[in-house]
Amino acid sequence: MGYTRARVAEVLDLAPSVKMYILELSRPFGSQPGQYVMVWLPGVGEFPVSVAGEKGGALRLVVARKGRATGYMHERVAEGGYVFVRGPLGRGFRLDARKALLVGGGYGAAPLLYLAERLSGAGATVHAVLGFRSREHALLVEDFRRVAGEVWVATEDGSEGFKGTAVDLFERVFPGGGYDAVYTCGKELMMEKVVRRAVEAGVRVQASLERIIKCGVGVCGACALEPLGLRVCSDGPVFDGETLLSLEDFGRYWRDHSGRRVPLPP
Amino acid sequence: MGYTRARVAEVLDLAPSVKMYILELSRPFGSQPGQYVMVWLPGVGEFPVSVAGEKGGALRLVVARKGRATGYMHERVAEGGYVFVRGPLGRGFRLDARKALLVGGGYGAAPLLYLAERLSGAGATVHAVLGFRSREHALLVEDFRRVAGEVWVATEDGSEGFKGTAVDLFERVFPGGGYDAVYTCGKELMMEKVVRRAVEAGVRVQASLERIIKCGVGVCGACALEPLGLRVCSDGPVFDGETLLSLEDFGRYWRDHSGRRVPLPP
Amino acid sequence: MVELSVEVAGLRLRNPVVVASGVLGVSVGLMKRAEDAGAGAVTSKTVTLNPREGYPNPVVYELDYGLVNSMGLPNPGAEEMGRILREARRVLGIPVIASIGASTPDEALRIAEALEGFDALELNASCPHVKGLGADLMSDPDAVYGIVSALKSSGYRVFLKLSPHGDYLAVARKAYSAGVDGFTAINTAKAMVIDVYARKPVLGGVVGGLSGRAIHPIAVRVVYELHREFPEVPVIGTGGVEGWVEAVELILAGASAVGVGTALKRGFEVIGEILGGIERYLRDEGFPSVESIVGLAHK
Amino acid sequence: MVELSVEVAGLRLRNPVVVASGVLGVSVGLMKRAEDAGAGAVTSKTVTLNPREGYPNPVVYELDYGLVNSMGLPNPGAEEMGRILREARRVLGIPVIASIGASTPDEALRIAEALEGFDALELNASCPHVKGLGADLMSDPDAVYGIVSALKSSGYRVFLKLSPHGDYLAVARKAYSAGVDGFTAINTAKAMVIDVYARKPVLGGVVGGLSGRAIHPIAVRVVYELHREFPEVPVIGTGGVEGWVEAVELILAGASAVGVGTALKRGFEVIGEILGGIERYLRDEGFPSVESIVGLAHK
Repeated sequence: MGYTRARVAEVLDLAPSVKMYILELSRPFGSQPGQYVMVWLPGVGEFPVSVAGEKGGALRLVVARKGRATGYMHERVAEGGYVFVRGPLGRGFRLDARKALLVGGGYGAAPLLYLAERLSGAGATVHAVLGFRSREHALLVEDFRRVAGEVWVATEDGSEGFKGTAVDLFERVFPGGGYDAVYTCGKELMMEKVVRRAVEAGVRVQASLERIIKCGVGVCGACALEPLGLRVCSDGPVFDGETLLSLEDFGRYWRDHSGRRVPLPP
Repeated sequence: MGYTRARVAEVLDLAPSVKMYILELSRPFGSQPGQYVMVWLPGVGEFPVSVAGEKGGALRLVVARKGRATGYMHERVAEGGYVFVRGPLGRGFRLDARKALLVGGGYGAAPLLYLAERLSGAGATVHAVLGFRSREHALLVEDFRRVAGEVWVATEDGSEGFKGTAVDLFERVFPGGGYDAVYTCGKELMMEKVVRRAVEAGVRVQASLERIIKCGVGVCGACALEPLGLRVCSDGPVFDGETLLSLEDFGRYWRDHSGRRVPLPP
Repeated sequence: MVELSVEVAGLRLRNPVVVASGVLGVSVGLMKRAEDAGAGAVTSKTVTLNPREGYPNPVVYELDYGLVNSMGLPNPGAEEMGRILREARRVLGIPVIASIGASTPDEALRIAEALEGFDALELNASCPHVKGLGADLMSDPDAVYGIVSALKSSGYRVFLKLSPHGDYLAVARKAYSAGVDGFTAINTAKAMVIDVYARKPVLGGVVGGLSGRAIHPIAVRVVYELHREFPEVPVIGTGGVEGWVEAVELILAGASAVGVGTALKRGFEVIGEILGGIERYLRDEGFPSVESIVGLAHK
Repeated sequence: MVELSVEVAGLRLRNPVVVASGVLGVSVGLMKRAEDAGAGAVTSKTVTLNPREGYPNPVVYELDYGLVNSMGLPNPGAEEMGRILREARRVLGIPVIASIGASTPDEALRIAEALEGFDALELNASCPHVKGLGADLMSDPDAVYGIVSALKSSGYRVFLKLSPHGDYLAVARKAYSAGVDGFTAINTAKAMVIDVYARKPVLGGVVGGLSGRAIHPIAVRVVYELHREFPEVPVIGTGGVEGWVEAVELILAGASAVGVGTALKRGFEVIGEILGGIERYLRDEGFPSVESIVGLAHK
C-alpha cells in the first residue's frame, strides 16, 4: 500500500495550533470513524492523524501542531498544496449504539465528529460533551450541533459553556442519561476517568488512544501496550473499556521513540 | 507457477521407445489440444511433452525416448511413481473446423488424438492420416478409430495399411476431400510438405512444431524462429500455414542448446 | 503423531517457528501473544548498549510482495532491555533469544552482561558499524570473529544473523572458527522506495531493508549454502516465510528452525497456520519429525 | 509534447526503454519485434568467446512476483554472434548493445573484435569467472578494471552491468577510473527454489538469479547509490520494471534509461504500456522530457 497524493482543498483555523485540512482524494479511502491515516510530507516527516470525516472524495483531518512535521504542515502546506496519505489504518469505533454519549477533549473532538455523523446517520441519538481550555480553544462545536441532539461545552476558565473539565461535565450528564454507549477521545487522563465511570455503570465504552506510531501496520512493536501486547496502531487505536482497564499502561505509561515506557505526560 | 506432483496411474507401451503415461492431477490443467507441459524428474531433468489428452483429473502424455531425461522416465518411472508437471504452456490448435483432416507422423499422432476427440466432440467430421515406419511402430490407431470417421494408416515398409509415407497418403486423400482444415504434427519435413500443399489448395492448415524448449514461458529466446522472432514455446507450438511458410526456419533450421541455428536433422 | 519439537544449538524448542527480531519490539506483552499463538521461541528487537530512537518516519513501506523498513534499530538500550527480558523470561515458557548489535567485543560483552535474561544471543551483523565508517559487520569478518570469540569465552550461546550482502560465507567461516553455535539467515536486503509523485525517497532512513515474500528465494539460497558448508551448525532460516510451504522449503534447505517476521503483519494466527501446515506435510509425506527433513534437499 | 528521447553515453535513443540482456536470446527476429513494439534499444544475450550450452532444464521457475532463472549463459559464441549482430544492425534502426562475458582483457577484446556489429558493449560482471574459482567479476574489482581499460583503449563504448552482490560500489569505482561509459544495474539476485514435494532444488543450475518485481526495490537502491557517487555517469536502471511506475522510479533515482526483461513474459506490448505511462506522467506532472527528471529524487 503506497501513498495517495492528495490536494489540499481547504485549510481552516480551528483554534490556536489546530487546523483542519480538507483533502481531495483520487480514490475513496472508505475510512471508518476511529481509524487514522499517516500523513507524509516528503523530505519532512510523517505523522498519524485520526480521520475527522470522509465524504465523497474529501478527507477531513484535524492536525494539532506538536512537532517538526505538524509544524511544517501548519506553516507551509496551504490550499492548493499537496500531502501524501496512507491508510486508512487501525480499527475504529463500533457503530452499534442506540443512544450514545461522546466525550471529547481538545482536538480529540475530531474523530468523534466523524463518529457523530455516522451514528446519527444510522438513526442513533447522539449527545456530546466537549471540553476545551477556553473559548479560544473550542473547536468543531458548530459542526457537532449540526449532527448531535445535545452538545454541551465545558471550558476550564468558564469562557464558554460550563466552567470545568469535560470530565466534570460528563459526570453531570452521564448518570440517568440512559446511554447505551460512551465514546471518548482526548487526553488519556481524561479518558481514563470517563472509561472507569462508564464501566462502573455497566455502560459500554470505547476510547481512542494516542501513542508514537512508527510502522502503522503492527510489525514494529513501537506502540505496544502492556501487559497484553496490544498495538495501538493496528489492534487499536480504539479499545473497549474493559480491555483498557486491564492494561497497566492506560492512563499511566506510554513509550518514547526508543520504546522505553515512560510516565504519561500530563 | 510451480510444479504439480502427479502420480503415474498407468504406463502403456505404444511402440518401441514410445510410452504413454496417464497421470493423476490434483487439479485440472484445463489444457487445450496442441498445448504442452514440461515434465520434471527431480535430479534428472525436464522436457516438454504435448498433451495427448486431459479428462477429469487425468492427463495423458506420450513420451518418446530421446535423451537422458526421457530415457530415465522410460526406465525408472513406473505405475505408482511420481513426476512433476508445469503447464499447460503455449498456444494450441484452433478448434473451429467443420471437416478436418489430421496428418500425424510417429508420436506426432499424440496431440492430434486429443484434437480429434475435441473436434469430434464439437460435431466436426474428423479424418486422420497416420504414418509410421512399420506396423511395429504404429501407435494410437485404435484410439483414433474410436473418434474419427476415417483413419488411414501408412507404413514405410507396407507392413500395415498403405505402403509409403504419411505425405504420400495425404496426397491421395486430401484432394477432393472437401476439408476446411488440415492439422499436422510429426517430422518437420513431413509437415512442411503437408502445409505447403494445403496452403496451395487454399485450405487452412496448422502445424505443431518441436524445438529445444528451455524456459517455456517466452523469456529466453532459445526456441525463436527467424525472421519473425516467433517463440515456439509461447507464440506456438502451433502455427498456421501462412506464417510457417513465411519463416526461413520452417523445414530447414532449428537451434541447438547454444542457440545456434543448424540444419534440421532429417 | 509427528514430532514438531527441534533442538537448535542445545536449545529444545517445542516447534521450529521462531519469531524473528524486530516485530515484537520491546514488549513482553507481544512476546506473550507470540507464545500464546504457538511460537517455539521469540527473538527480541536488537539491543544496543545505549538507547536509540531510530530513524524518523516514514519507517516502513508496504509492497504487495514484501515490506521495506528503515526502523533504524530503535531500542531503549541494554540496561532497560535487561529489565524487559528478565520480565519476559518470568512470564514466558519458551526460549527468549536476545538480538544484540555491537561493533566491538567489549561492547557486546557489556550488552550481554546487562541483559542477563535470555537463552541465546543473536549477533545482528547488519548493525551499523562504527569502525567501518558506517558499514556493517558483514564487511568485516575479523570484527565478527572478535565479537563471537569474546561472547563464546564468556559462555554464551551465540547465533550470528547474516545479511545476504557482502561475503556472508567468509563471515560465517570466521564465526565458525570462533565457535559460533548457529546462524540466523537472512537479514533484510538493502532496498529503497521512491514515490514517483513526491519524487523523493520515502523512508526517513533513505535506504531500508526488504523483507517478506520477495526475499524468500534469496534466503533459501543462503541457508542452502550455509548448510552445505557447515552441516553441523544449526541455522534459523528467516526470510519470506509467509506460510508452511516457505517454512518447509527453508528446512529442506538446511534450516533447523524458521524465523517469522513480516508475515505477522497478517496477525499472530499466521504462526498456527504455519505449524499446522508443517504438521500436515510431515504426516502426509510420511516423515516422523521436523528434524527428519532438515537439509533433505542436499541428499 | 514531451520529449522521450534520451542520450546515454553518447548514444541517442528514441526513448529510454532498453530491452535487457537475455530475453531476446540470439534471435534477430525477436530483436525486431522489440523494435516494432517501441523499444529504444536492445541488448543481446551475453556472448562468450566459445559457445555455451547453458545449464540443463529446468532453467526457470515462475513466482507470483518474479522469476528465478539458471539459464547458464547459453550462446553460440563470439564468431556466430558476430554474424547475428551484424544482421541485427542491418535490420534494426535502434541501437544494439552487445552483452559480453569475459574473464580477462584479452578474452574481452577477442569477443569484441569478433562481434563487430554493435553500438555499445555491456560487460556482464556476473559472468562465471575462472580466475576466481568460479566466482564472478563482482568479487574482483581489479579484473573489471583491466577489462574495461582494455576495451576503452580500443575505442569501444562500454557499459558495466553490476549485480547487487559483493561490493558493487568498489567495482563501480574501478570501472569509473578505467573510463567506463555507463553502468547497467542491476543483474539478478542469487536465489534458489526447492520444491517441497520433490525435496530437491528445482533449477538444473541449482542456484539461479531472481528477477522481476521482487528485486525492484533493490535495483532502486543500487541505481540511487550509483547516481549519487557518479552523477555524470549514465545508468541503465534494470530490475523489476513491470510498468511505468517502476520505470519512473528508477529514472528519478538516477537512471538515464531503463532495462526491461522479465516483464516481457507478458508480451512485447509491455514496452508500449511503459512508454505510454512515462509520457502521461511527464505531461501530467509538467515535465518537458525524460532527461529533465533523471535523478530528481536526489534534489
